Amino acid sequence: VTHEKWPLAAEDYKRYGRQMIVPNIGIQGQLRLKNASVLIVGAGGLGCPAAAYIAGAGVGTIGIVDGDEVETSNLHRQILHSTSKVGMKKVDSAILYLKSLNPNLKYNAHTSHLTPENSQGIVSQYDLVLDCTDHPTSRYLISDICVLLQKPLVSASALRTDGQLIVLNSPPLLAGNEAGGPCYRCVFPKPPPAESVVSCGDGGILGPVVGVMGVLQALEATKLIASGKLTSSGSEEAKKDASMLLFSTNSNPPFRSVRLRSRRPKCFACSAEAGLTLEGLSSGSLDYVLFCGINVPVSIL
Amino acid sequence: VTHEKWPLAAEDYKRYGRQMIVPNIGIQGQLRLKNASVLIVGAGGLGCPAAAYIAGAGVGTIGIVDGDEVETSNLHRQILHSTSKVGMKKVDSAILYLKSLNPNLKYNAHTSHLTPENSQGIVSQYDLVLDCTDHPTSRYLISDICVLLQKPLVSASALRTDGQLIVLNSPPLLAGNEAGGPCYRCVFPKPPPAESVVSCGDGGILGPVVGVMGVLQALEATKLIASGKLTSSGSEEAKKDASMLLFSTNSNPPFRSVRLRSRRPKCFACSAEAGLTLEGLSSGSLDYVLFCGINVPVSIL
Amino acid sequence: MSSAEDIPIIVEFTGGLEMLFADERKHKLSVPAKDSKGDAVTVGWLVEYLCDELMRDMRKEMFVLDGHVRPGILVLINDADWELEGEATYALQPNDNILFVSTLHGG
Amino acid sequence: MSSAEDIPIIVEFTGGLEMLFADERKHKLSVPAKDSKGDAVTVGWLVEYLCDELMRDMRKEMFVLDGHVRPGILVLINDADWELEGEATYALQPNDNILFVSTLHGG
Ligand SMILES: [Zn+2]
Ligand SMILES: [Zn+2]
Repeated sequence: VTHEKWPLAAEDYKRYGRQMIVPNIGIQGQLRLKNASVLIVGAGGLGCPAAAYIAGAGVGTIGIVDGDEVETSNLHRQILHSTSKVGMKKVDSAILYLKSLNPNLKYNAHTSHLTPENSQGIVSQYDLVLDCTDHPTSRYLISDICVLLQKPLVSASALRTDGQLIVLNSPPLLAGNEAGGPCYRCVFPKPPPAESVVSCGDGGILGPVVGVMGVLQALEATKLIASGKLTSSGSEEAKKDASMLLFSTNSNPPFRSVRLRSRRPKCFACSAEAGLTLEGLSSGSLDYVLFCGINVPVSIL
Repeated sequence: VTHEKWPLAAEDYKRYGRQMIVPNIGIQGQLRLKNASVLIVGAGGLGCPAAAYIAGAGVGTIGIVDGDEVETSNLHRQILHSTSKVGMKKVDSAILYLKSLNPNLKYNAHTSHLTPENSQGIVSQYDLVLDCTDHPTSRYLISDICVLLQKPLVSASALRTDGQLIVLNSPPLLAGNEAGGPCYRCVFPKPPPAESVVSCGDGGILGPVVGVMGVLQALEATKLIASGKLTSSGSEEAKKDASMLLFSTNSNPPFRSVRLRSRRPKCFACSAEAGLTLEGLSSGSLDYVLFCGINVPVSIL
Repeated sequence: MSSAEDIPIIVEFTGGLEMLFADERKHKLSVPAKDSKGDAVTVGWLVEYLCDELMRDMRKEMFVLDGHVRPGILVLINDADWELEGEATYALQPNDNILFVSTLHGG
Repeated sequence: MSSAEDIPIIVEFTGGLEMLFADERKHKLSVPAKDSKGDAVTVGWLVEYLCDELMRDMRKEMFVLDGHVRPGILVLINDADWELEGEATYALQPNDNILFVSTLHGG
């Protein structure tokens, strides 16, 4: 909380005025957004819309991690990139767009993929992480480092006509504290068989389907930050079960919220019996590729 | 249906490949998208994301109608514009962005607001209309012209933390045919009292809330076009009740689908007893401003 | 069972209408099964009841106008437009969900 | 009522799992109230039943591995994680909704 009379710049009142008058945001919420830092892992179909709305909302520091380059086949759904940027690093392309939308924020480019070795150095710089990646290996890695560094995690995924969204490790309490939110391993203790894993490249994806999920990630991030629930001290509410939002374009109703378990008593990452350590993770003793099996989809599921 | 061996350009297979392999799209769906034309009325918080994903998906002709200019207070949610475009016509700004995302489409700029006088000339050029506007007067006008010209209408709205989405006049059968989808007047025969109408400017809006609704409009449009249901002949399925999607960020569950009525037997626009005609509408004998009352919000609802 | 029995229902407000009801979106209510004349209570009865008993806001006209739910408010009975269910004459059943939605116009 | 009575349930598949079940997302089923031993049927029983009776696809291992629902599939009983409800031992009730969701990884 700042005690200045005009804690925001004059332009900020104009730029963010329409969201500051929304109940639950206000000046307090806008200041929290300004002082917050968000890491977006993946600048693809989820990361593009998520980044646009997070920058629009005025989150002070935005980091983006991705090692890939823009391809023509991305453009139907990865709307921050453009035809003239094919071949450019996705992170650089995305930041060019974001700067033109909102030049008043700090943007950090992380132009290689997240790995067990670099994840601590990168994730420790941020308050909140968005998992916008597209493989189980990265999903377990991101969840693990978020548990170790006590960062809440907004995770989404999409394939074909379906999408899923879940807020993990929120509140981000120390491993062993049962009042913390469940992690990815609590919900999915074992990885799926490698032959059941299909990427958007192989299975296809409708642009607006992954787009909706990415925008919803931005919304969850905005709500967590503006309400002061980023840290454990900010989340004083009664413990709620985690929930997952399911979206199926062709189902009726298309959206469905389901209730998930809380932290798993024997979770490898977040329980009192956790075998996960920063040292183990960064030394590479956790082989996420081996854990998840080989990555050669031989099946359509 | 085309009978050429390679009905799409070589680049199209690359650009749209990820959506063409989605079940229900395929080459057939992609060709329908290519041959379709969509009119987006309003280049604001709904129209921006809707236009991005519709252009990404490869809809052959995209028209945008808006008389406004970009303001700094738009940028937190109107993500196609950018800081350097403040003062530019929103339509021109949006089309600049869309051309850089997908240069292979035809874009039409309609740089004044839709009026009873110009609506027939504009709407008649398109197959499908998206209502991305922000006032009851335009919502009744757009619905009326869509009924008269037999165009399906994907209508969305948002305010503060809530959003609503409804597909109207689908299938777009002639007035009096009860198998047609309901129009806006079937659902809302009387306009709300003027003092109950609040704009996003006055009531505030979270960017990702209106963003989600706009992306969902693009999804409904893509589905309608790709499935061949744009015209009455394409919609041979059993008549279903219309439904409305409600979104409330702070409700649990946040999304809810509700079942609406079918065409209203005495609807002023779409029933056998309709008093609405193209001549009446374009001559200005329907005063939408008078119908909806004065536009001076004196209340917060 | 006696005619004085109450029936539990859920009443919800969204689209901004919740502001008229102490900013609460979801209200678990218990209403009498019969009205003062001994007839089963209807949604029409409920609207009056909400206006008189639940609403503290003075702007009644933002909810009811000329004796009817004001234009621009959709009433949903168990997620279906009340016009599909008999409108105001629908007799309340135990555990019914009655949702009032104010139409939004922003974009 | 006789122990041979059937109970109606709804079984749904999403996230791509529907492809294993004739591309149908929603199945209205009628299952026996008791298994061959006379015990109330459970979700565990249902999984086997679906594999044997409903699934025409040969890739059983995409649904069941080593006698359990394969990793990467969430089972929801009336929209709650089955781990909150006793997992495979949960006894089916009339009108239960059992949802199988394959986790997605794309982005
Ligand atoms: Zn855990
Ligand atoms: Zn009508």
